[in-house]
Amino acid sequence: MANERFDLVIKVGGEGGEGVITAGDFLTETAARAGYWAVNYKSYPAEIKGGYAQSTVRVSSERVYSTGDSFDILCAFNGEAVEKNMVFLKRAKEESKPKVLVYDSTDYQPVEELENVIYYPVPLSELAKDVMKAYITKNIIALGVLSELFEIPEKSIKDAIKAKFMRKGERIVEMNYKAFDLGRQYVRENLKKVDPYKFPAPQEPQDVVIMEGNQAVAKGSIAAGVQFYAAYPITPATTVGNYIVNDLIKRGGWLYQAEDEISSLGMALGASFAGKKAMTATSGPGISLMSEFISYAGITELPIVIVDVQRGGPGTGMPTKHEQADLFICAFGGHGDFPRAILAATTVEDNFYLAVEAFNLAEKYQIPVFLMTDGALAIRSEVFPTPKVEQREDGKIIVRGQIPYGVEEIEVVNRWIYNPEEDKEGRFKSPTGRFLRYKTDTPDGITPMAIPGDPNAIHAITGLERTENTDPRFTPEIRVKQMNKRFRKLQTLLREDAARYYKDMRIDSDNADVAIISWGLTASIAREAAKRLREQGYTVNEFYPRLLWPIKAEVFEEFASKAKRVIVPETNYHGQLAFILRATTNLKDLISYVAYRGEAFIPKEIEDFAKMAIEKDIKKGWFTPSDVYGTVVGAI
Amino acid sequence: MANERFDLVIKVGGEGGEGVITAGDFLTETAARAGYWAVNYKSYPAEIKGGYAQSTVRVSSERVYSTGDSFDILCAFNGEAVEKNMVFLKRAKEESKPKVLVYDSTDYQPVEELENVIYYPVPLSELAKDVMKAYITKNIIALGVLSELFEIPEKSIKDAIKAKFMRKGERIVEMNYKAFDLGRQYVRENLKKVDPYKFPAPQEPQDVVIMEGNQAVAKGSIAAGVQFYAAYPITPATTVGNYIVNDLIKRGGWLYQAEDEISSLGMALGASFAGKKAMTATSGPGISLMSEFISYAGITELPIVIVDVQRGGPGTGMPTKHEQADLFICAFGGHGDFPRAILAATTVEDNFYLAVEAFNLAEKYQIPVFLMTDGALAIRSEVFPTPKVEQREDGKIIVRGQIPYGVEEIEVVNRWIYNPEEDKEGRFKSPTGRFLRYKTDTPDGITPMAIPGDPNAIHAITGLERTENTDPRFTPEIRVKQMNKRFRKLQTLLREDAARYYKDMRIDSDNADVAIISWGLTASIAREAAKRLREQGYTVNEFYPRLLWPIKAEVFEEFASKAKRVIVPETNYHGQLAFILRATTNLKDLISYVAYRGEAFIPKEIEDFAKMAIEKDIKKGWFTPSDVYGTVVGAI
Amino acid sequence: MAVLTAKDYRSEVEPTWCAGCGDFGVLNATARALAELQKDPAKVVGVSGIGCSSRLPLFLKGYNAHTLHGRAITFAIGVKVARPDLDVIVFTGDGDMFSIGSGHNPHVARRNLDITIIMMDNKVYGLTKNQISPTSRDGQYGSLTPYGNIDGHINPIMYMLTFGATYVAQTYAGNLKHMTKIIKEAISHKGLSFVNIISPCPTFNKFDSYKYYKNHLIDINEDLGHNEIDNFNKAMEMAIHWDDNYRDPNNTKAHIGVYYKVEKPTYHDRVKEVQERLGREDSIQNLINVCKPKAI
Amino acid sequence: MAVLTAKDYRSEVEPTWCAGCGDFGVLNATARALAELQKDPAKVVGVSGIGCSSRLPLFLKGYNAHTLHGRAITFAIGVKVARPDLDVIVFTGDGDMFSIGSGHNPHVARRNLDITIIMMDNKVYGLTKNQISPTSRDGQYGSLTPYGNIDGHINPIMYMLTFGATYVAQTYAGNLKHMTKIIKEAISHKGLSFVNIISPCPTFNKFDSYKYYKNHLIDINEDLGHNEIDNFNKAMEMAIHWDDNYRDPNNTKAHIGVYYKVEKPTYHDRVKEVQERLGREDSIQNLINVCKPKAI
Ligand SMILES: Cc1ncc(C[n+]2csc(CCOP(=O)(O)OP(=O)(O)O)c2C)c(N)n1
Ligand SMILES: Cc1ncc(C[n+]2csc(CCOP(=O)(O)OP(=O)(O)O)c2C)c(N)n1
Ligand code: SF4
Ligand code: SF4
Ligand SMILES: [Mg+2]
Ligand SMILES: [Mg+2]
Repeated sequence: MANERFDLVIKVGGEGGEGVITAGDFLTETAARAGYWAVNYKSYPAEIKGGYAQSTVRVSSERVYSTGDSFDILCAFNGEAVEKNMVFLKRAKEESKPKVLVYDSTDYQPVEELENVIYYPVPLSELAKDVMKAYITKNIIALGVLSELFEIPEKSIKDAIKAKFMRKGERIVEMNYKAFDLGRQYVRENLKKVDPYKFPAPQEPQDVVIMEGNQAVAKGSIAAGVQFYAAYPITPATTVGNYIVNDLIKRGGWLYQAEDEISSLGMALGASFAGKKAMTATSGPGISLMSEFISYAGITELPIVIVDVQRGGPGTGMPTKHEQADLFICAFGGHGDFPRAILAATTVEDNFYLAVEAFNLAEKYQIPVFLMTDGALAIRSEVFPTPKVEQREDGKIIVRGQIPYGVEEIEVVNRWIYNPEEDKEGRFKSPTGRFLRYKTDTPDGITPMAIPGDPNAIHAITGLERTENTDPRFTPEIRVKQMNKRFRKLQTLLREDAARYYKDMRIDSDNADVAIISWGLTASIAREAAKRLREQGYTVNEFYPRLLWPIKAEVFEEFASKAKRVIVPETNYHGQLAFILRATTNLKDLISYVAYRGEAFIPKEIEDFAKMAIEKDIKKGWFTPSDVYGTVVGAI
Repeated sequence: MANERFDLVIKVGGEGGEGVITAGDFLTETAARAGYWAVNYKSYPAEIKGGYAQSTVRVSSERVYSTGDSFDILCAFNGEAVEKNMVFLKRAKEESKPKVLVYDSTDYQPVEELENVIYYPVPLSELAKDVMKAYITKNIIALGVLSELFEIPEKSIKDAIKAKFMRKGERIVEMNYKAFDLGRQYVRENLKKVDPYKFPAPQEPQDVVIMEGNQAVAKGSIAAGVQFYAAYPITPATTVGNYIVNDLIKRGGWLYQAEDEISSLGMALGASFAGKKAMTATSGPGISLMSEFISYAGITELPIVIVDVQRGGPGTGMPTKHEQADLFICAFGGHGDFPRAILAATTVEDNFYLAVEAFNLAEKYQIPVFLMTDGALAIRSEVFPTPKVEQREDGKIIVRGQIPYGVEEIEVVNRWIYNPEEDKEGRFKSPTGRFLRYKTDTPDGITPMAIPGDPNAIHAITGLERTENTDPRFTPEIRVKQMNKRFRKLQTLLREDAARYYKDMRIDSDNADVAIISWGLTASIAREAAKRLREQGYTVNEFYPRLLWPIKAEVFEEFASKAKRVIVPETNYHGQLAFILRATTNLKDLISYVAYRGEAFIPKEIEDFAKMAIEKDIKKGWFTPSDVYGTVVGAI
Repeated sequence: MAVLTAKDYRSEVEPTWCAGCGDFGVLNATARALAELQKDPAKVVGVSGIGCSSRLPLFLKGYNAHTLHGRAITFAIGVKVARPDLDVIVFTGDGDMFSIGSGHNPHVARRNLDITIIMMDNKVYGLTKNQISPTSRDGQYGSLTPYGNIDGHINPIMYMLTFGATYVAQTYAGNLKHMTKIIKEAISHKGLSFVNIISPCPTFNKFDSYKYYKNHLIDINEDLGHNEIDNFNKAMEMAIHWDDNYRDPNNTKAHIGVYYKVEKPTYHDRVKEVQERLGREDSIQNLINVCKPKAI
Repeated sequence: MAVLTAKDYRSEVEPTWCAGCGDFGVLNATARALAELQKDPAKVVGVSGIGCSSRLPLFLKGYNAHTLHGRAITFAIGVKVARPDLDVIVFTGDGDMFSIGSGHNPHVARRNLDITIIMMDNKVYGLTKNQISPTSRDGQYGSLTPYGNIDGHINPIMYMLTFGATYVAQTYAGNLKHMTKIIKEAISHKGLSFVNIISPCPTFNKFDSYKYYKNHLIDINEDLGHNEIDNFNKAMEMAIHWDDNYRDPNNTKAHIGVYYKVEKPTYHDRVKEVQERLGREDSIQNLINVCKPKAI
């Protein structure tokens, strides 16, 4: 049976602080230890302490990229968890498989028996308080319950528990083992299994890591060789800094907690000017504040990576909620015209590799590069194949692994530093010997940088328009040449690099029923919808670009030409990617399908809309899930 | 002969501080006093003191909107002024009319005699120093010279001189009269007129004003009832504040010089919340800094007017240069999705009326409204019919005049303030009596505001997503309703107000050779190009929208359908308006024609490109003047 | 109008703070102070930035504004200049006011705007879950500085004295009576008043606890005899003295009390003078007509 | 390396300042100071914001950066933290540093970063053509405040002392010798040094002229005997004393001299300690592998 396809979604919900999130993390690690894949979507309360929290863990024998439509098993730590998920439980009656509800029966009893729902009451709190005499073991008891009920491999969970508590000493490990056993025992003594769900036997574990989204950004940046990180805390970006700080120091770099976001970017640009790879991470409000310095980076041609862990906007918005509404500001914020690039991650794993790519683009083209991710990705964790970083003798660093957007490997790029030895003919020197930092006639628009300390290429930078040797000057000829130089870099990027970010494309048919273009977290959900549509006999083409600016029109145009209709699902109001595609390609008939409720799509919503579009022969327009269901669906 | 069409361009150039700009102002005022129209484009040196300055005054018997391609008469205060304009002087040989060069011969002598150029040497500095014993009279002497040479009505100039110096006393007026007469006398005694240019006899002066662009913004805002202006100096926006401060105080308001632009907008929003019409004016870098508060204004629905006097970007860019490259940041800057509106002025006169309109839109829809203008408009002055402001007994204020975009009158709008008398049924009260500031079910999305002091509608505002009664809340249902409410306001705006800003349209033919869509200062230049094309027998449709966001697609689509090709000239790199139109309408085949050299187009460049597009049957693409002329043309 | 009680100054919104958060005390004291002053809730405008502390105005009844991180003062100035008849109170936190917002403090103070600033100083970023703030102690843990704070701390009292605030005091969230008295004084003060409230964050700042402060508070007016509160130099000395103490964790004494109080013309006083000097123009048309060529 | 002279520290770019601008003097003094210290031009990084004064680094030879209005300090910190081997000097103006940039000053000072800040104080916004700045005098004309400044002025010396700068001095653009000495000291100082240079703007600020300063300068070290420059309280007193004078236009004496100088660990000293404490990890793979399920 080990080869049978296995796919199970377990949701754990309850009061923040009761170990709900930890329980989810244990399940994820257990999956990895048992040789399976997992993705774990966490949702923290908006309040500092308390409030509703949950963790949805999907465990599977194949790589999975979303947590699915809802869950098979709900482990509810309190009544609120049941209530919050009632909409899903009620839906069980329309579904082929039953839903299982494991709940803390200490203070809660379901009011009605729902059709096709199987109930397992367990007095979790009581067991924790009365038997274990340690309320904090509640989540471990619950794990024991789940393990016994669904045959989740005991050794794998226990190893996960041990790995976590080892540092705190043998006694603590033992106590948690005891709690776990108590849960198992309770099931054996009190419950009779009537549901069909079970974990298969453990397999030989693969070489995997488990990372959260922000952690993957941090690790990827370390692999890219970042040396300076400027931080100002903001939900949901803060933890990129939490995750990177120690690694960075151990790599000889430094994290500086700035007084605000304007400063963060200013400092990072200073470090970049001083010759180091530099970055900052923030969320929407921080991007707004950085706008002026972003524009400055554009004209001074300083390499910089800005991570935007998006949250619900506008204003202070919904800091703990998912949204993809910063594409506009990343592409068009900051005054004036200047070149920049935007990469966007669809999964945690992407975050790792795209962080490396973001530094590569920034250093190669000397432009601001945005790495866009979001609050849901930030705190979701995934099991994925361990990335391999080879540090060669010659200083080269090569990143390998199962890079999800289809490239073989990524060689870490370092900026082009002026070397007089390579410039014997003095191409980058003026007749009077001045360094031509901004020579305008290189074919790719790229010119060598120089860093403080080198007596051969002393120069100043300024945010004013300038001559090739960096003096402020506004004559039309110089201006036009410098603008052309700067934008030529983007043309080069489109020619030399864009293709690597456009490989995650699948063409079922030259005249497919539907094509999907999507980005960010939504892409990982659209992917599942596409799979289901395909299973239902539709031909579906898929395209998940990782590069969102600049846009290589031909690729999108050709892709779109092979389908009867193109849907662009994204979680913002304007349909921001579709907007950009309409402006930059010859495509008019794109269908924007948007949700702006602060939550990610579920696969079913995209699946259902695609079917509706096919049936009603929709070719263009702007739609929301309300157009499919007549009401706002909240998929919490 | 008074009915003959009269059109003359006089350029005065020289060292900043020599009265060049003042001379231009005198010529402008003289035109007004003599019953003619004028537009005066000034260009200040980039340096604080000194550097090259010039003033180009076009005087005409008809309303004119641009200063033309170059000049008929150049009055050069020094050799630099001749050199700077050499490209135009050299071009004389290809032109039908000669060019006239009046120059200060004290220290300068032209090296070569150019074909079709008429030279009038006058030792201006010598006369000022040796005869008048007052170097500062140089520009007045020059005016005497011009007056005598070109029959510029003596009384009109003398009146202008008197009006300016009156305050300084009779003696100063007399001295300047003497200088003026000296110039006239010198011509009579030393020069022989050989050119064809002359001013016609003065007419009965019309009821006109002369304003600079930033002054017009100031006056229009005063007419709209602004009560609070938050300022932080930045070229070229500062003088909006200079012009408004005294008027504002006299109208019971206040100008506050803030510590930075973040503060400016924060303060203005505070004043708006407190119940006053509020504004700020800045340029690109300031818009960047304001981005976060702009987004905040969007979610809190606070009325606010933000004037963006654009300058050359990105970064610090070219502060004293013309550019229209902030449309992207105004339309898409600030994080997240929120409603906003953008108005853009094509002339100084526009600035006046659109300032009123900007407040109207802000107050009616409770959104941030941008009034976009630019550095060239800021310091250009125009003679235009005096706007009339009627302050009615009932408090209503009606603005009339020859409103250039075709509306009859503008009634000043005040925000909808909650009045319990009008809400007997309690539509805007919750069951527990709380004020529903953000009720979601009004058909137009607009809900009444309330201002501090009213005990009936106490409420708080927050930048977080919120319930109808303003409590922070992130549930999907509330979120979606609130987003829909906010964006419904823009739908209302498109329905109820957009048309007023779309009237400046002219359809020559249902299948015109060429159509032009343009905005900002470029529109005023395109208008002249269109006229010339028409004179050459082409059919030309024209559309100069004043509202640039949101976009009412049908209007653009219908307009475009009536021409073989549509050119969108604008002075930025991306072709920002064309980009937005491609994204928001079904138009694909727009031709972007852009200049990004820090200077406005001249009419000829648009005229020549249109002819090229017609000849080569160009339908779409991105072009610059280099594509027409093979080289960067600087039209200084 | 009926006599209002503290309850009448509370809004319908329930605080979301952790149990034991010092900010509850500040909320109570503010409501009491407003009640004792019998302020009209419709004419009190509470303005805040972002942070746990900055949520406070949402729990008060009034035309309140929860603005952006660090920007409460800017918004408050707009309110006050537009409507001098309103009482404007800024509620802020140590991060909000002295990190991201630190550029605004000198400018509101030097102009002596008639605004009250109440800062809840928990010496940590609470809302973003434990980062050091400018008032954090040396060595204090922060999620971005897990090796312990090395940034040096600031002294808000000295800062506001230097900037020109005309009322400067410190109080403690655990002492409702003292807090209420100080907040009342601050609101009643004509000019820029600044109240720093030591407000424990039991969730993230374990050092600055109620237990700790039980043994470390001194009343500078009562216990140290600081009474010449209109003497700037003395106020500054007292502030420096606190700072010296603060730097030595074993000897730390935390001050409460009024450092400084002096009457000076407010910004509005000067504005009024200018407005009177310049006079009024009732006709908008006249203001436009000045752009016509002047009659000769 | 040959001995460098002041000329060797000047770039090819010619200043665009008005004739008589005080900033010429500052440029000369800086070049001289660098020459006297025989600094390597390739390792001196001048960073500025925007303003007439902020153009200065473009006229110096070095890896200089003309950044954004008010943001020089942020950029400078990035340079210094990334490359402690470089000498980093911020050139700024009264508006750049104390208006739009005022949020950054406390934070660079309290950390004692080893950076030198040279502010050209002309008490006006020069580049934008005459608006009042935070150091402008009462009643001073500004294009946005034509009725005369009513905003109150600030005392940069007091500010920087309060913020924790470890070297604080004032000098005058008309006194090349004093300026050169002070700039040299400031650059050589280990820690955050701040030099306020009174730098006349003959174009817009008619009051603060060379003529005026001819009769109003006092050397606090020589003339007033301020010698205990490591005593914070004395430095503060001296700063307050200047401020009191300043407020009285008839009695104004302008100070030059060193207010404060003290040696304290710099930010970099503390960073180095942390870096040593945490150790190094040469293998990137190891840092990734910690994300694998831990071996049991
Ligand atoms: C522009 C911006 N940056 C960052 C944040 C994230 N943020 C919210 S509160 C806060 C710190 C609050 O600290 P403090 O003012 O001390 O409030 P406390 O929570 O401790 O009461 C930060 C950094 C934000 N909301 N906006
Ligand atoms: C964000 C931004 N706001 C405003 C400006 C305009 N600006 C340029 S310099 C300046 C003031 C400079 O004053 P100061 O620092 O005293 O320099 P000074 O010219 O007097 O030497 C201002 C407001 C700008 N460049 N950027
Ligand atoms: S985190 Fe701290 S400051 Fe925030 S609510 Fe909890 S206790 Fe209060
Ligand atoms: S305006 Fe003033 S500060 Fe600027 S260059 Fe001229 S004299 Fe110097
Ligand atoms: Mg705090
Ligand atoms: Mg200055």
